[in-house]
Parts: sequence; C-alpha cells; structure tokens
Amino acid sequence: MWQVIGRLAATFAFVASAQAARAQDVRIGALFAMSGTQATFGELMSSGAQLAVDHANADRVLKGKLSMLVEDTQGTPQNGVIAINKLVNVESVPFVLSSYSGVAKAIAPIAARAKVVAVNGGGVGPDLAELGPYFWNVIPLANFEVRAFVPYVVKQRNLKRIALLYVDDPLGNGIRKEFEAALPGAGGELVAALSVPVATQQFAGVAARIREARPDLVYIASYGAQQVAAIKQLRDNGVTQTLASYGAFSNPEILALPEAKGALFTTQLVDTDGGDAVTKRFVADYKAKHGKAANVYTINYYNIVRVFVLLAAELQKQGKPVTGENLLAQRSATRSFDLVGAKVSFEANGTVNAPIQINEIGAGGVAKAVAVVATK
Amino acid sequence: MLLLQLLVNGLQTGALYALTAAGFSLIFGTTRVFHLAHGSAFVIAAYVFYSLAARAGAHWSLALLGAAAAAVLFGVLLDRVVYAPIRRHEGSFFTLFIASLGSAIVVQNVVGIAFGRSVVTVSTPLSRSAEVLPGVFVAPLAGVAIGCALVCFWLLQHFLGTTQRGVALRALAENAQLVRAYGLHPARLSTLAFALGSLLVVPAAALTVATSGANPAMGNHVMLISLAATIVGGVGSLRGAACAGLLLGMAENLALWRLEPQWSEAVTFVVLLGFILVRPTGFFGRAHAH
Amino acid sequence: MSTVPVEPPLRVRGLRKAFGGLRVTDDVSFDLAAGIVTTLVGPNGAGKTTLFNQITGELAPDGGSIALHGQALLGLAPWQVARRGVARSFQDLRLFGQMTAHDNLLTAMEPATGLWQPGGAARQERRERVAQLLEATGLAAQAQARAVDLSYAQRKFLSLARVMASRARLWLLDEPASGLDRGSYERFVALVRGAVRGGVTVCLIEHNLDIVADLSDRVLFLDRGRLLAEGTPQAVMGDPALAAIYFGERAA
Amino acid sequence: MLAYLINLGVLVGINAVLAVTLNFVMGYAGIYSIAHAVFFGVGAYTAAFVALHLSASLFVTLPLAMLLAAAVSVALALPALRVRGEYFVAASLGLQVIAVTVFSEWKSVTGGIGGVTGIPPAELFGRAVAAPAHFLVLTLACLGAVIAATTLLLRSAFGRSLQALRDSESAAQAAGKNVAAIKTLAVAVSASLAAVAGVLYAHYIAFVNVESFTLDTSVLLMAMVIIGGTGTLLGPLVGALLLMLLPSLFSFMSFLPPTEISAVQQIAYGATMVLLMIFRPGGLVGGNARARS
Repeated sequence: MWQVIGRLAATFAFVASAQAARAQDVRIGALFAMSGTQATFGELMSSGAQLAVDHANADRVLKGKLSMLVEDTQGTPQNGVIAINKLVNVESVPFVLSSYSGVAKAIAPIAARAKVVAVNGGGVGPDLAELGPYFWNVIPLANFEVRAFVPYVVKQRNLKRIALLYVDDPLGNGIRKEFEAALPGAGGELVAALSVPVATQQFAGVAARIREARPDLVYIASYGAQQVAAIKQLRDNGVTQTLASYGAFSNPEILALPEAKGALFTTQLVDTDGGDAVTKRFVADYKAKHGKAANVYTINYYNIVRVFVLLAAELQKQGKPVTGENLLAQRSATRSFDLVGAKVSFEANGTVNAPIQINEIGAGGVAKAVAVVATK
Repeated sequence: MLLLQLLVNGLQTGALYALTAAGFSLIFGTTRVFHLAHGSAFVIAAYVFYSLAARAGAHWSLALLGAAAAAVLFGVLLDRVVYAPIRRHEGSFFTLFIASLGSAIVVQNVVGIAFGRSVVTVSTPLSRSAEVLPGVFVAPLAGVAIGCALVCFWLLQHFLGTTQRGVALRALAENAQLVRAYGLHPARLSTLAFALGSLLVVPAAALTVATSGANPAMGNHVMLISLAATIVGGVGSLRGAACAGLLLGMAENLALWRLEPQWSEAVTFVVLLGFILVRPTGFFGRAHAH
Repeated sequence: MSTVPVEPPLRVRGLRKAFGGLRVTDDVSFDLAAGIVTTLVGPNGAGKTTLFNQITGELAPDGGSIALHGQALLGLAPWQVARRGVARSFQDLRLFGQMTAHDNLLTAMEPATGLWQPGGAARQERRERVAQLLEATGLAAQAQARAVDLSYAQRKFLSLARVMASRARLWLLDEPASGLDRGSYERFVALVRGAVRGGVTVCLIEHNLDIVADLSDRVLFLDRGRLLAEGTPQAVMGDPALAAIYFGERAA
Repeated sequence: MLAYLINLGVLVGINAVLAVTLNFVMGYAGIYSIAHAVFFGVGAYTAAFVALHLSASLFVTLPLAMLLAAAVSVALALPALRVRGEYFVAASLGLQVIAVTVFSEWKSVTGGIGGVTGIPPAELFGRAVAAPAHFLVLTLACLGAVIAATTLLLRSAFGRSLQALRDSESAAQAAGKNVAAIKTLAVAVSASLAAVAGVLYAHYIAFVNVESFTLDTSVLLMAMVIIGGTGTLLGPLVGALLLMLLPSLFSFMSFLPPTEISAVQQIAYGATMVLLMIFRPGGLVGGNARARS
C-alpha cells in the first residue's frame, strides 16, 4: 500500500506528456507485473505483446501508429485497479491486456463499466470465464488444464492420491475447486489441500503436512518466486513424490531448478512448428530479437495484441471508431482469428478452447510434451 | 509423527528466533531504543552472505565473516549517526522509534533496488533432510541452527557474566546513572550493545538464506518476531527474550498441526496481545510497563 | 481549633502495604482534622508519598481502611477519589507540560468525561476563576505560556493553582515549597493560610522545617512506614529521639 | 491534466482524513497507534458490503461504517488502558497483523486477497456520485467535516482532557479525569472518522482488498503525521499533501527506471523521517517542539 499510494498518484502523472499524439494513432493499455516477485512473467508477456505492436506498425495495418502503455501491477489486485483506473479514465484506451487471476477479477468490473475490453492471456483462475462480455481470455483456464490433467495422471500414471498446495488467492481457490470437482469422477482423491498466503516463503511445515497425507503427487498452484521456493523446500524436506502444476511451471527459473526435474505441468497446445506465415514470422523474429525460444505466455500476449489489430483494422475499414463496444461487436462477428500456433475462435462467453498438452521437465531443464489431451 | 516433525521444525525456527530476539532485547534493554531496524541488520547480513557465498563464490566462513562485519557496522553506524544525536536532545521513545522505522524503510528499498525484490538463496547440500525416524526428516542445517544458538548463548552469557564490559552492559540496563558514576561511558557501552545485538542476527540470517531464502521485505517479519519475543519474555531479560523466541518459533510451527499456514503469524500476535493485556511484564520481566 | 467535628474529613485506620518483604506502610492510623494544616515529616524513604498514593487510590493498600467524611475510599480509582474532593500535587509536579498555564487550570475544573460539556454561563464562570487563580499565584502574565516553558517557581505555583482550581476540600501537597526563594515562599504560605481559613483541610509532605514551624498545626512523624509520633510541631520536632532519626538519616 | 488533478485531489483528501484522525489520537492523546489502517479497512469493507447488499446511499454506508469502526476500536482501546509507550506500539502492531489475517481469511465478507469487486458508486439523495469532479467535492466536504469535528473537539473540555492525560496520566487522574473512558472515547472517535475515509475509498476505487489495509499503510499514515508535525492542526494536512505529491515528482524524473520509482519514493520517505527526527522532531509544521514521551 505504501507504494500503492505512491503509484496511485504517480501513474497519473504521465498524462500531460502522453496526450500529444495524432488523432489517428491508436493506444492500448497493458497490466503486467514488471517489478516485484513476479517480474519474470511481466518480462515474458510484455516481450510478446511488444513484438506484435512492432509487427503491426511495420505492416501499417492500422491508420496511424499503434502504441502500448504498460502499467506495472506487480501481479497484485490493488495495483491492478489503480492502473486500470488510469488507463480507462485518464488515457481512455479501448483495449487492455490483463494478467493474473486476482488482477483480472479486480479490474474486470471497472473495465466493463467503462466499456473497455480487457483480455487475459496469463491468469487461469476458472472464474475468469464469468467476468462479463468485456472480459476475454485467450488462454484456456485452469478448469481446462485441471480437467485434462486429472484423468491423465490418475489413469496413465496411476497417481491417485493428490495433495494440493495452493496460494490463497482467486487462482489458488479456483484450482482447488476444480480439483474437488474433477478428482472423484476420475477415480482420484484429494488427500490434502493446504493454502498458503501470497507472501509465504517458508514451506518446511507445509512439507511435513504433505508427507503426512502420503500423496502420490503434489500439485503446486502458485506462481513466481513462491513456486520456486516451494519446489526447493518440499524436496529439501523429504517430499519425494512427483510435483505438478499448470502453465506457471514454464517459468525459466523453475525449469532451471534441479529439484524440478521430473515435474509435470500442463500448457495449452501451441504448435510453433506449424507452417502458417503468422507463426513462422513470430518464431523467427522473437528468436532474432531475444535470442531464445518463445514461451506460452509470450505467444498468448502476442496473440492478444494481434486480435486487437485485426479487429481495429476491420473497424477502421468500416469507418467505425475503435471503441470497446465496437471491438466487442466485431469480435462476435468474426468467426476465427489466425494467431500464432493456431486458428482460434472465441466462445460466446469470451473464452477460447485449445487442446492441453502435458509436459514433463527432463534433464537439463528441458520440458518435453508427454501427452496431448483434447478438451471440450 | 507429524507433531514430532513440527516440533523439530519449531525447534529450528525457534533457535533462530531466539538469537535475533536476544539481539533486539539486548539493544532495547540497555539503550531503550526501540530498534525496529534490527530486521534491517538481518536483511543486510543475509544479502552480504548471499553476495559473497553465491555470487562471488567465497568460502562460507569468509561469507559469514563478511555478513557479520556488515551487520555490526550497520548497527554501530545507526547508533552513532542516527540514535546518538536524538538521545543527546533527549528525544522521546517515539522520536527514536520513528527514526528507526525510517531507517528500516530505507534499507529495505535500497536492498530491493540493488538485488531485486525476489527471493535469493544460497544452495547447499546441507539443507537436504534425511529421515532420522520414520516420518521425521531433519536437515543438517537444523542441527547447525540449534548448535549455533547454544554456542552463541553460551558465549553471550560468559561475556555478560564475567567480563567487565559485559557486567557494565547489564548494569546499563538497570541504571544509566549508576554506570556513569562508575566512570563507564554510556555512549561507548551503547555502541557495544548495538554491535553485539546486531552480531546476534548473523547466524540466523545466513541459515535463512540457505534454507528458505531471503527477500528484502523479510526484515519486517524478523522485527515483528523479535519485538514480540522481547515483550513476551520481559523487557530487560535476555533469557526471557530467548525463551520467548523459541516459544514463538514452536508456536508458529505447531500451529500447522491444526491450522492453515496463513494463521501462523496471527498466532504469534495473539500470544503477544495476550501477554500485553494480562502480564505486560512478560515471563521474566522486572521493568514496569508504565 | 474549633469544636471537634463528628466525623473528621479523613480517617485512616490500620493501613498496611508491603513491597516484597519491605513494609512501606506499617499499621498506620491517623485523622486529618478540618480546617488545619497537618504536615507529614520523616526521613527519606519513610513512606510519606506512598501514604499519599494510597489515599488517592493510585496504590492499593494490603489492608486497613481509609474514609473520607465517613465514606470508604478504598477500591476507588484515583479519578473517583479526586471527584470526591481530594486534590493532590506531586513532588515532580506532573504539570500538563505542552498545555498553557491557563489550560492547565481550566482542565482541572472540567472533570466530566463526555464529548460535550455544558457551556454558557458555567464556561464563563470557569474562565473568570482561572484568571483569578493565575492572578493569585502570580502567573497572570504567563497565562498563555506552555507549562514546560515556565521557571521552576512558576511551575510550583501552577501546580498549587491546579490543586486550588479543583475546589477540593482536602489537599495533599507533596513538597510544595521546596526550592522556593523567600518571596515565593511567603506567597505560598499566604495562599495556604487563605485556603485553610476558607475551610480546606491541608496535608503536606515537607522537609523544609520552616514550613513545619510557620504553617503546621499538627505534625505526623513517619519512619520506615510506621507512624512514630503525632502532635504539635514543637512537641514532635523537639523530641530528641525523633530528631536523631530525622537528622541522622538526613546526614547519611 | 484535469483528470489527473482531480484524481490526485481525491486521494489527497482521503489520506488527509486518515492523517487528521490519526493525529487526533497520536498527537493529542499520546496513543501511538500503528493500526490506523485497520479502521480504514473496516470502513471500506463495511461500505463495500452494505453498498452491495443493502444500499449505496451514504446516509446508510457512512453511519454503519463509523459505528462498526468505533466498535472495533475497543480492541485498540483495551491495550491503551493497560500499557503505554513501546508496549502500546507493540500491541497496536499485533492488532494490525491480526486484522490483516482476518481481512484475508474472512472471505465471505472481504473476498480475501481477491477482494470485493464491483462496488457501486456512492449515492446521495438517490443520485450516484460517480463523476470524478463530483466525487472530489464529496471528498473535500468529508475532509472539511472531519477537520471541523476534530478541531472542535480539541478546543473543547474533552480536548483539554486528552492533552492533559497525554502530558501526565497520573496528574490527569488526580484532577478527576476518567482516563479509561476518555481514552476509549478518543480512540472510538478517531476510528469512526477514519472509517469515513474507508467509505470514500471503497466507492471511489470500486474495489477493496486486504492490500490497502496492511502495516505498510499504517506506517505511511504515521509518516504523514510525523513529517507534517504531530499534535498540530495543519501538520497532518501538509504531510498527506506532501507524501501524495512526492511520487508525482519522482515520476517526472525520467532518469529513474519506472519499475524502481516506488522504491525510490520509499527511500525518500524513510530518509525524511530519519532526518526530521534528528533535526526537527516536531515535524515540518511543528517547529522545534520535541515529540513528547
């Protein structure tokens, strides 16, 4: 809050300088965790989004220049609300990129009230599907990931007793609900569900509780630095079972952990080897610019910006202003989008559906797909 | 077995809490400075240890020495540069308290800018537990922690009980006038108290970096625990602070037996509030709360 | 001294208090009679202030009784004792340091607790009385000065004025005249005499033997928590045994 | 630019309410509480809950929030009656930590870390106060009312009683002051007026979660009072204004990396607190008057 108050005031200070733009120019906003314990993710997401902005400007798809205003949320709802207020009320952007389930839930009503489209490509809390017409998701939510994951581990891997360590926020609570719903039907059992506060870094006691429950698999529903600490300390404190998580394990810091070897995690299926032009260009340019392969979050945020560019270009062609309301109408009118990795169509509630792939972290921190599960 | 495991964990946590709390208690008891920046000394020691051991690749003993030097330097500098001028003007406890709070905020953010706000760890094979009894896992570092605490307390007891300066330090806690009358210099003794008190956080800081990692904001937690332990143990009583530190570490871990982890900090402070309301002088307290 | 009242303003019987093994008040019984000045004397550590603290409710005695006009005081909080008409001063003064001299007195006249207090005529009357008291204690020019900024003698008088402001009928003054210069001392004696003439009962703790001679009607001699003697100043201070205790201790 | 100024005005106003009410207990009653954010939180959560489930009218949310905050304030008054000085500071710290746990865990009311979303705008006489400019007027009106209420109280007999017990509790008792009742009342007044800020905040941001009511907030509020000047009428206002404007200044310094701005601000606050305590403990407004023990 200390810094929050500061940010409340500070973020509004750029207004004066930022307004001297040409009338045709288009601006969108982005809410990323650029500092704090979640900064690694902000980096990944913004690099993807920025590449899409650069591509759009290079291709002159839009009349005028596209620019993206990045606001730092540190992944917390509080900072997210301050940032969305600025983007909506002061900057008047029609379209905002959102990340983190907690942030998404907090900002959605504000965006909806102002008829601004907010799109999530990172948070996977299942209730993100229910945030109203102005909130879209391009990432399959955790319910898809959990529902794909549970039958796989129970049936294919014969890991029936699952212990859940989850962060006490909308994401963690959402995932817990999914496990409670999905496990009994698949023949599994939730033998322990332990929640930890967002800031906790101590897991020795939690490890003892988990061991006591004698699970076959430990699912960690958290993110960022906390997940890194949890993996290391669970292993340090005698938890030898398979570890698992959702897409957050694709964090390079986790892949690099020796303790994470053998862990399973789900991601949406992204086919970067696909032959379509959009994917090829993204893969090549991203590698050229950042010197490493893109991660699923990078791709999602590239795709969000790309969805915006496609919709806005169409609106401009029709002579309509690029407002949140028109963007929403145009999305409903568009059957599908050519995005990196796939041709994607939105469901009526603003979510997308994609096959889920299950990855295993192998030697040297390389994740390799071990199964693909179609979801419906 | 869970209970036994939690007890062992509690012993490890409690040993470290006892050390930091004794440091805070020593400083508060002898100088009456409500030294909130005690947590900052912890953070500084932790990051210096991390820089030397993990980044520069120094031997752990060298890194420990560096961390100790940094913590002591910080404590002494704060006493000389910040607290001493305020005390000269007979500033109230509150003035000192705010100055200390300000210092803590500065340290937390300087460290945050320098090292980032994420978690840093020094990896060591010693943090890996082995099963000593069925269902009870103990890491070598737990033994190191408990051993460290015992050695430190023995040394401290020896110093305060037998050396001239140590005895003077204890006397200062009782009566500053008396000490002056015996020709001892309170300012110099106060420096000694800060040096010793800050030194006591070093083992805990280094061990924390090796087990769960450190971040710049953890000074807050250390400060809250030290303060709670000092009051629960009774102001002016090192033994009280140490026992209370141990107790709070145990309580925090044993709470996991039945409660979710998010309640553990609240458990500590319910104990603290209970003591303040029912027995403000703490376990071993002599000083009056008024 | 006039007729003996049916019930003396203050009656103390069998008062006992010990800290650990140390008896600070050891079976003390005495009366404070109306309209006279009684002085508590005794060497340092005799338990004089402790006795005041027990009368005012700051310290709970281990046994005995204290009655004000026949009503038991024991068990009451200090503020309740104060509202029954017992005012005290402190050896270390305990003025309201950051408040003005004027407000120090005004607040002593406003014991009510609520957020709103009756105003109007009562308020005007209080302000007038504050002015009178400041005038009487020689502090009129310092009315708007903060208490901490006053000189030593001025602070002593402010402390006395605060007692006077309370309208209490029993005053317990803890070394009120120590360290006063001659002029201030005489002003002090005059103020106390005036109050006593108005029917106030005064009990002093004093080391200054001039006061004992000038002002006291009766003397209580306390040593190590025990009441050793009581009587006229001449009788008590003239007793060589008591003088030996008194001066012996003082010299040490 | 105007939108920016209006937003800043609202935030300064809300924080000024908190600083003024904190100063009421800290500066005048000598109750050094590091738990003021708790009452801010109680106000905000009450407003959020009531506005979502009952009515968004300020005539409903304000009184309920104030009443509840006053009731909760007993938890702070209790240690204030028992202990002073460092002990009370420690007790208030404990209360702050416990309150944060309750705010995080009582999910049915507070929504946990996810918070309460979609709080409707405040209503006054059946009309929504949603436009930022209107909300600024509302905030300033509330600030004015809070300043008027505290100032009147401080100039009254009650205010003198408060200051008397701050300067010497035993002497205040000897002057017939019911110290326990006065302290309890003072804490209740401060808490219920702080709840006003919570109500405004909840309606303005339309979202509340526990992050706004942590120890950091309490410390920030304390910094506002201290830097402005403890026990002065103007001090908390100056402090709130300064600490709210400072961040904007930093954000104009383009050489600072944007992600470090908040850290640099905090360093500035922290260093200011230290320097003031060494050279000017009375705060900017308070002159050289020493903070009192």
